Amino acid sequence: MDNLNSYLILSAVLFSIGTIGVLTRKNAIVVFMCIELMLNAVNLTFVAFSRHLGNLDGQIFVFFIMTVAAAEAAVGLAMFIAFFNNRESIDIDDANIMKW
Amino acid sequence: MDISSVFFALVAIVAVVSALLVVTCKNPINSALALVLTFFCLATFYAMLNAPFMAAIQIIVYAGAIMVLVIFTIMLLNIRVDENKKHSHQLALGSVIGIIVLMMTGLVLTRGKVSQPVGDITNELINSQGHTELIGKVMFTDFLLPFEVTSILLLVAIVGAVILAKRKLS
Amino acid sequence: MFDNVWLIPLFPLIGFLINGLLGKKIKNETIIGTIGSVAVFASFITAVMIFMNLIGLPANERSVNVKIFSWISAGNFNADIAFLIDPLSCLMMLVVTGISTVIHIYSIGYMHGEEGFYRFFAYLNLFVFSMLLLVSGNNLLLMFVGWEGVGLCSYLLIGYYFHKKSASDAGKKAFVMNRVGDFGFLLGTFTLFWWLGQTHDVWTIQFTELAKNADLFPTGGIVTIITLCFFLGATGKSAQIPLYTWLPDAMEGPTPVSALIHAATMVTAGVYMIGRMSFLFIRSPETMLTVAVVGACTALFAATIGTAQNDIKRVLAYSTVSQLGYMFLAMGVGAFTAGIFHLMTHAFFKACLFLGSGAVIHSMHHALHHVHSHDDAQDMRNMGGLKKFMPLTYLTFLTATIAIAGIPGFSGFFSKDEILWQAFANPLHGSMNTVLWAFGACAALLTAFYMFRLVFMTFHGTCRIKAGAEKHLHESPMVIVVPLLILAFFAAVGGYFGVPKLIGDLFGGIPNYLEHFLSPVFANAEAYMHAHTHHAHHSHALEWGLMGTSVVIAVVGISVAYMLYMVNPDIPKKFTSAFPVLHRAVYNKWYVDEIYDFVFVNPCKALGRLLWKGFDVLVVDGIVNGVATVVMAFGGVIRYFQTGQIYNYAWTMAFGVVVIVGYYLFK
Amino acid sequence: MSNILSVMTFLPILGVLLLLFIPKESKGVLRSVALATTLASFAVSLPLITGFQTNAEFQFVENVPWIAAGPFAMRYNIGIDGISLWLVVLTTFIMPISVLSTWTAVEEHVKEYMICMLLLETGLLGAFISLDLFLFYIFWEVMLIPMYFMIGIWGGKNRLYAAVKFFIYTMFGSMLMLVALIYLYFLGTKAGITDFSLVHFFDLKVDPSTQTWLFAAFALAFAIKVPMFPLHTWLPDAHTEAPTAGSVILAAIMLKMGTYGYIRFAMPLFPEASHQFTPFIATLAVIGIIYAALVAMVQEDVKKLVAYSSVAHLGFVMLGLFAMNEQGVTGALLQNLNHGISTGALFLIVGFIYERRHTRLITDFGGLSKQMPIFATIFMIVTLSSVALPGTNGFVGEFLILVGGFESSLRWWTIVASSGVIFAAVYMLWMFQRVMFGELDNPKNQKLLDLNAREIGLMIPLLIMVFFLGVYPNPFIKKMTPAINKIVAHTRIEPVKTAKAAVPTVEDTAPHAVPTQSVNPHASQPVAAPASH
Amino acid sequence: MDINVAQLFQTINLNVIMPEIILSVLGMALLLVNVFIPSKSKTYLVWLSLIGIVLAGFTTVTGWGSNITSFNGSVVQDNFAMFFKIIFLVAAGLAVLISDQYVEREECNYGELYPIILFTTVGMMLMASGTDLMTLFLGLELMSISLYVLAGFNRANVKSNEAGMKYFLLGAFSTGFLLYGMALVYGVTGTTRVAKIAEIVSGMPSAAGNTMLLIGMFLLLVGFLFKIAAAPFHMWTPDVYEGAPTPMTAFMSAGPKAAGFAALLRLLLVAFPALKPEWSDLLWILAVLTMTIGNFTALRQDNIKRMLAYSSIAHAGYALVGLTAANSTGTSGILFYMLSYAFMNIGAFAVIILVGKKGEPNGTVMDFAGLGRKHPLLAVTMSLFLFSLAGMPPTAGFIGKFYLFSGAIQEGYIWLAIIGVMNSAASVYYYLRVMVFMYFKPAEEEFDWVTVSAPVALSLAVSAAGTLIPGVIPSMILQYAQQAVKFF
Repeated sequence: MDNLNSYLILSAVLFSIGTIGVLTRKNAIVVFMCIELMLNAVNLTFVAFSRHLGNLDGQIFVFFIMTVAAAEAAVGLAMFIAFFNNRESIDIDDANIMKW
Repeated sequence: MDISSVFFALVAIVAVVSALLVVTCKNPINSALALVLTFFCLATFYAMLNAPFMAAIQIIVYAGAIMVLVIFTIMLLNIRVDENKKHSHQLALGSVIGIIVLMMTGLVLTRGKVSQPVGDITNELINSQGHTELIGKVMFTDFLLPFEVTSILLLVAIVGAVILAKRKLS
Repeated sequence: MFDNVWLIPLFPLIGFLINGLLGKKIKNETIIGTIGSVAVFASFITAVMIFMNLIGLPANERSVNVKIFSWISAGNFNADIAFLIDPLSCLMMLVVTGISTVIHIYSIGYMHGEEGFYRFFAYLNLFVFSMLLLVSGNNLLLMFVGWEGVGLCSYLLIGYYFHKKSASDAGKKAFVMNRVGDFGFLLGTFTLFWWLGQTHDVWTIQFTELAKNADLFPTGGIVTIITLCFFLGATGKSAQIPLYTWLPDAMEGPTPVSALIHAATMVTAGVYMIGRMSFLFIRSPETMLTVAVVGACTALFAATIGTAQNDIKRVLAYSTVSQLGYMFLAMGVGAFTAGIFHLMTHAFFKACLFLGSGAVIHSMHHALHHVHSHDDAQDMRNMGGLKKFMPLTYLTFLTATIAIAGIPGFSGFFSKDEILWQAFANPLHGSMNTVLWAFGACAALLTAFYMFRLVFMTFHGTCRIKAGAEKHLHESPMVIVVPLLILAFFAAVGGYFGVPKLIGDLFGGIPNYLEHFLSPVFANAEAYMHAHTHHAHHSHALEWGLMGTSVVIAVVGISVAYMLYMVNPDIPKKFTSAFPVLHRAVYNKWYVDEIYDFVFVNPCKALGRLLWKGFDVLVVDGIVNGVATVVMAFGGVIRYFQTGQIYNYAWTMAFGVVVIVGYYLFK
Repeated sequence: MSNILSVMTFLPILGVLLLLFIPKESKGVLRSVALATTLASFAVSLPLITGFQTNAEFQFVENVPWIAAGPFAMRYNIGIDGISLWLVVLTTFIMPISVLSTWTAVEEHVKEYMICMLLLETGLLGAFISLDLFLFYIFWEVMLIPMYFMIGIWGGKNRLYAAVKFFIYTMFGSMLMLVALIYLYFLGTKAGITDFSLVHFFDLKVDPSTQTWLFAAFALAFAIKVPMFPLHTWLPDAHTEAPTAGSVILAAIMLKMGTYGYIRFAMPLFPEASHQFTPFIATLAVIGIIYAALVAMVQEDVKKLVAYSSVAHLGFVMLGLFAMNEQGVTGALLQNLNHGISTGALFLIVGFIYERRHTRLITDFGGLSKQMPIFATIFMIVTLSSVALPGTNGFVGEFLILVGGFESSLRWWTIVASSGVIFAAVYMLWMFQRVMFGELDNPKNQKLLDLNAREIGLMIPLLIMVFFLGVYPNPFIKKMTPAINKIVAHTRIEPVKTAKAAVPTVEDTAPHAVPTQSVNPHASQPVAAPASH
Repeated sequence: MDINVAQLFQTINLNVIMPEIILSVLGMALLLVNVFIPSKSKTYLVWLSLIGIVLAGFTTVTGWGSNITSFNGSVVQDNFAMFFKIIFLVAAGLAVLISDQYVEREECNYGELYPIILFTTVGMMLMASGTDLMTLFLGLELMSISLYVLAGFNRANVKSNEAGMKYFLLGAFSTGFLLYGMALVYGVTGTTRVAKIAEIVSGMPSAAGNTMLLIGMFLLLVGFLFKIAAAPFHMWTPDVYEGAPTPMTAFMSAGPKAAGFAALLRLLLVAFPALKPEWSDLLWILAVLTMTIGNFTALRQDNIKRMLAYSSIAHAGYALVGLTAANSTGTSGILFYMLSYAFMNIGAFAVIILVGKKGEPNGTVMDFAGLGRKHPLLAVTMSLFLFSLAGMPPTAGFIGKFYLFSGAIQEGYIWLAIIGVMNSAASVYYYLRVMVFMYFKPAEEEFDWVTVSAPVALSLAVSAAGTLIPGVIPSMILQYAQQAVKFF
């Protein structure tokens, strides 16, 4: 089924772009957004599969992923704020007190 | 090449370009806006996949809630432009790994064997019963427990956000 | 009576325990000395009674094993604490206890006032105990106990003046050299035990059993190996080449010790052992030849050194080495009785000589002490003309000297002459006989020379002691003189136990008591010898001729000594200045000690140090610590992968994913 | 009393509990309680000697289930036979002496110190009486802990290095043994063995190539503990740094664990492999004897010297064990005891002078005989026992070992090893000379006090044993003999049939193996011959 | 497709998730209590939580032996799940006990801490009992999000912030892979139910040849391997452990690791046993890598929390050895080990908390200098934990390792076992190092008298007992572990 494959390829592309973002960006919030991008790519895969398979489990899964993403966003952003409060920055470069 | 394919291609291009923008924009706000655009594109795909409920919550939850939160945070923290200093090795290495991931995923998808349709959900059923209802039925029967767990998850997120973000009272 | 044989070693042991444990408390020298002497004397009496009982038995039954208890038994190895009473052990017991008694008494006087007087007597008793164990043990292992025990006592007594480094060095040297010999003894025991058991299923180390099975042994081959091992043991204990160097050094010990251990008893243990194992030694012509050659060489070699020594005890020490060489020569040519005979006579005259020298030294020391001189009390160059100060000592000393020089009528003559005759006439070594005899004769010449040199330098001529000291020279107390007299008496007449048949016949058939007495012990060896060698008949004329020759030799030696040291004392000096290298070499004992140091001692130390610092510390610990260091370094390196940067962590994760996914993809 | 072994082993634990409730200030009470405990343990162990039936069976056995989960079944299975009997008694005998030896030397943390001692005793005893492989391993490891602390806390200057080295060195070896142990167990389960009981594994036929590996793993662990050349370097360090009691226990008992391990486990479990490794191990043992002697000769520290002498002595023990005949093994086991007594006493002696002078350098001494005659006498006796003078204990063991070695295929090794008797005399006497003889010229030594009553008192039992074992070792040997015969018979490869059959298989399956006895065919032939079998 | 409500409720057996319910309800209640009782001291929350935990534990234990699925197959109550629940409860209980004194000292005494710990526990429990990818995922996320919060809990502390951020970003990143893997597995099998996946995979003619399935399975593993800190997904561990508040570190090291293993075990042994040849090779390599990296790096750490972090990586490696073996010995070993690890590691962290001073919660090894003299009992306890971590008998750590390595040997992974024990021997060094400081070195400065609050004392006692007793009589626990893994 061509259609499924195009969705899958597209999601793969998006997933990879998200990965690249995580690996290259320095702003924590942007990194977080890239992770969201990855999750969305996964969502697309799920939905595409769900449609292909003819059951709704994948879509339910997407629903939960979204919820989790929301929860992560709340906690993550709060964390960034806390970090910013202490360090006046949300560059992940600056999160380097602990090493070795 | 029928019209839906063309439409798919167009939206896909928009999605990819906007995703790339997310990664490349210097200004986090721009990244965020590009991400919102990507979300919209995905919502479009969900609709095309005959999953209107997913498309709706994609926009409501992601574009509406999460991205607003993100943008709010960016504004709150008053972050303007990303770093001036370049980290070429970081960029290079990250890109290389990302591209490898891409190629591999492609390979996986093309080599893999997807299961034959197993469920009884067809376009007709969705059209007749309604997507939301179908989703609801499955969610509150088969996946009741996960659904309930999400409530605690969100509670934790709330409490956590409160603890983490609260300023010290001094 | 025989069952009480254990009393013989027990008495000295008790003496040792009393003196050793309580001596410090007792303090009173007389009591200590009496305990020590009585203990040994009690042994002597017991030994005499045993002897009486033994000669009461028929000759072929004079071999009694007395088992006390089983000592070690593991598998087919069995060693008992058990004693063997036969003519040889009985004779040895008599000699040992007898001479010991005399020397103990002497020591009471000689050691008077020494610090650790009790210690001395304890050690001396312990020595007698060990020696008795050595000579009366009925198996190799018990003999070895005594063997090592006497070595220990020798060590302790040589190092008696332990605060003197030279003394403790000498003690250690004696012990270690003995150990080298013991190593041989052990190997011999092992080989013997193993071979006999393995090939003939006779698992024993008991002498009588071994002798009974003597015919199982082949000629040469394994027996040569076994006996050579034992002989190595003998060279260590009896100070033969190459292990003789400890004995002259052993003179660091008090003089009674030199007399008892390093002249009369312990050093003859090797001879005794060969006698005990004669049935085995005789079965290896190679070993017999080795024994004879080593004995002959030692006799001559030590004699040469003896000519150039100035220390009175050292001269006697080299003389002892030389005389021991004689005994080995005798053993080597199969004249076992002669060897034991010489052992006995030597015990008398050499003990007498040592004790006499002790009396001299004692006196000298006393005199020098009075004038606060640091001159060496043992150096003959400081003596001279002592005859008039200590006549009795002189007399006894002279008797013993005559005996050792081989003047007819004195004990040494009989035994030495017997050895020389046997060396010449015994068919065992064929053409080597003449050479052996020649060596022996030369040694005899030198013996006569240096012994009389000693007498002349010490007792004759002018008194060279530091001015003012001579008035302090005086005869020793009776407790010292009486033992001298006893020993001198035996030195004079001891030879009549073993008068050669030739002379015996001349005087109306005086029997050779000793030969008769010992013959059961050596019967096996004799029989073998007779069976395996062509017994050439030598004429009586030849025997008389050789006897005459040896007398002449002795006289020549004495005359030369008289010429050089009495008539014209300048000649030795001229001689030394004419041949400085030779003299220095002889004076320094042919540099044998130095060679040993160079070849064995120093390399061992260097090797030890090398192995320790080089191998242990550098290599083994180096590897151990090196591994630790490498691991730590590795840890130190990989911890720097942990950069603290989130994107690095993310890369690593992604990289891991990529590698693993790649692996599954392209597998 | 059927559980006499348990009582003996765990009595010290009781003592520990008691000690916990005693305030640490009352040092005298602490010491007394510890001493009383060890003495009680000794007293409990005495009936073992009298009650021991002279046969090859394990006696005083207690065997109850302990762990049963999954494929494993471990049992609390303890008992002794002639091999372990004397080691057990040696342990209980040495412990009170060790406790007494540091009566005054240890002033700090007395409580902890005594607790360590008591724990150590339990560990040691437990290892000797375990008949369950797993139980053995537990005790084997447990004993490291208190010893580690003893070295580390109460040790000398370089104690840190020594303690850690000791611990990790030993741990390293025993870890591989653990792997082998588990592997062996699973081999056993395939053959129907259902628990870790040692006796079950004796009859397990392991194929030779597997044996090679298993034996190697066991042997490594034990070799480190023995210690065999070249794995001995932890020992001098540990000994030098440990407090007196630590050294005594280490030398007298803990090292025995290695040799005991060989005879109890490695050899009977893997007879073919033992034969295969014999030349290799014998070579190391002999190298150890000579090497350690040479190195000991040039040591500057008395304790280090004694430590190296231990290496040499245990080389003899190893040689005796691998002679694999009755004399050799008897000698080795006897030498185990002897070494425990002699070297234990030597370390005590070193402790005495260290306590007085706080130095162990040989050059700091000299002429002590004059100042300390009693000490000198005792020292001399112990030294002589250490150089195996006949009449002392050392001789009997060493002699039997050499006899056994000579009768076995290890003849040439034994000849070389015999030269060790010379070296032993050299280094021991030289050390004795330098410490005790000569002028008393160091002013610090001139005020030394001779041994006090306590010190003499704790040496006397050892001295008695020195002579008793030297003069009348047969009672000891007799109790051992049946067990030794059994093990020797078990370990021996049957003369005619398997000797021929085994050699090719060994070579086929294990080409990497060290030279087998085929190297020395004429030597191995007679060994198997004795008609007694 | 009508819903028969009665039928629906028949599939729901609330007993199955009773412990989760108890903890959740208690958590919510505590949130409210915390709001309405304005007490400065929050110790009462500790005891309340503890009551709940004990109650939950009790309900768990009573179900022992049952095997009930509920919620239409998305969750199960079996011995395996229950054993792990006990582990989580132990970890949670101990974490709760040691928190109070710490947060008070560090002035971050927010009452929300305890509910979050309880919610984390709920998440972990779902990971152990979930039989649906969604349940597993949500359990994982519930646990993770709570842990992110806990890591960054001391919000005024820079290190805590940093730890939280690192954990969050990397955790979310790994979630991405996890989800992608789930998606692929879903695509290949058409279901998210573990049992069904197993059925389909084992029915596939060439499951090993289906790259998508393989990769899906592997990416699925990544998410859990991340949680158990297996190399190369371990990088976050040292930083997060170091930065997080110490009680949270303790909790994090014991609970989530166990939860990760619970999920891994269920997935690998229930869902993908057919692919064992594929994943066992991978785990072999990962186990070696994990052990080696963890141990070798730990050798060079001065910071004690960081050292224990590396050590916890190493311990994950040991447990992976058991997972590689995948037989009952190895898996029961994992169960036993995780329980023991909870006791010994949290115990060790408890001592670290006591030794640490206010404001400098990151003690170095040197801070322990002289502890043996000043606080012998504390030092002995610490030594016990360290010996157990090092795998010395007679502690639980030894028995655990014994079973893990035995499992590997039983399956023929001799070299893996050898590498394992060698690592174990190397690890002794750094554990000993702490003891070296405690006992062999004098304190550099005057040592303050350590105050030990009642909860901490209790936790120490429990940990010590839990470390020592199973070491002496292990079958007490091992037999339950055996029963728990029987169904694999």
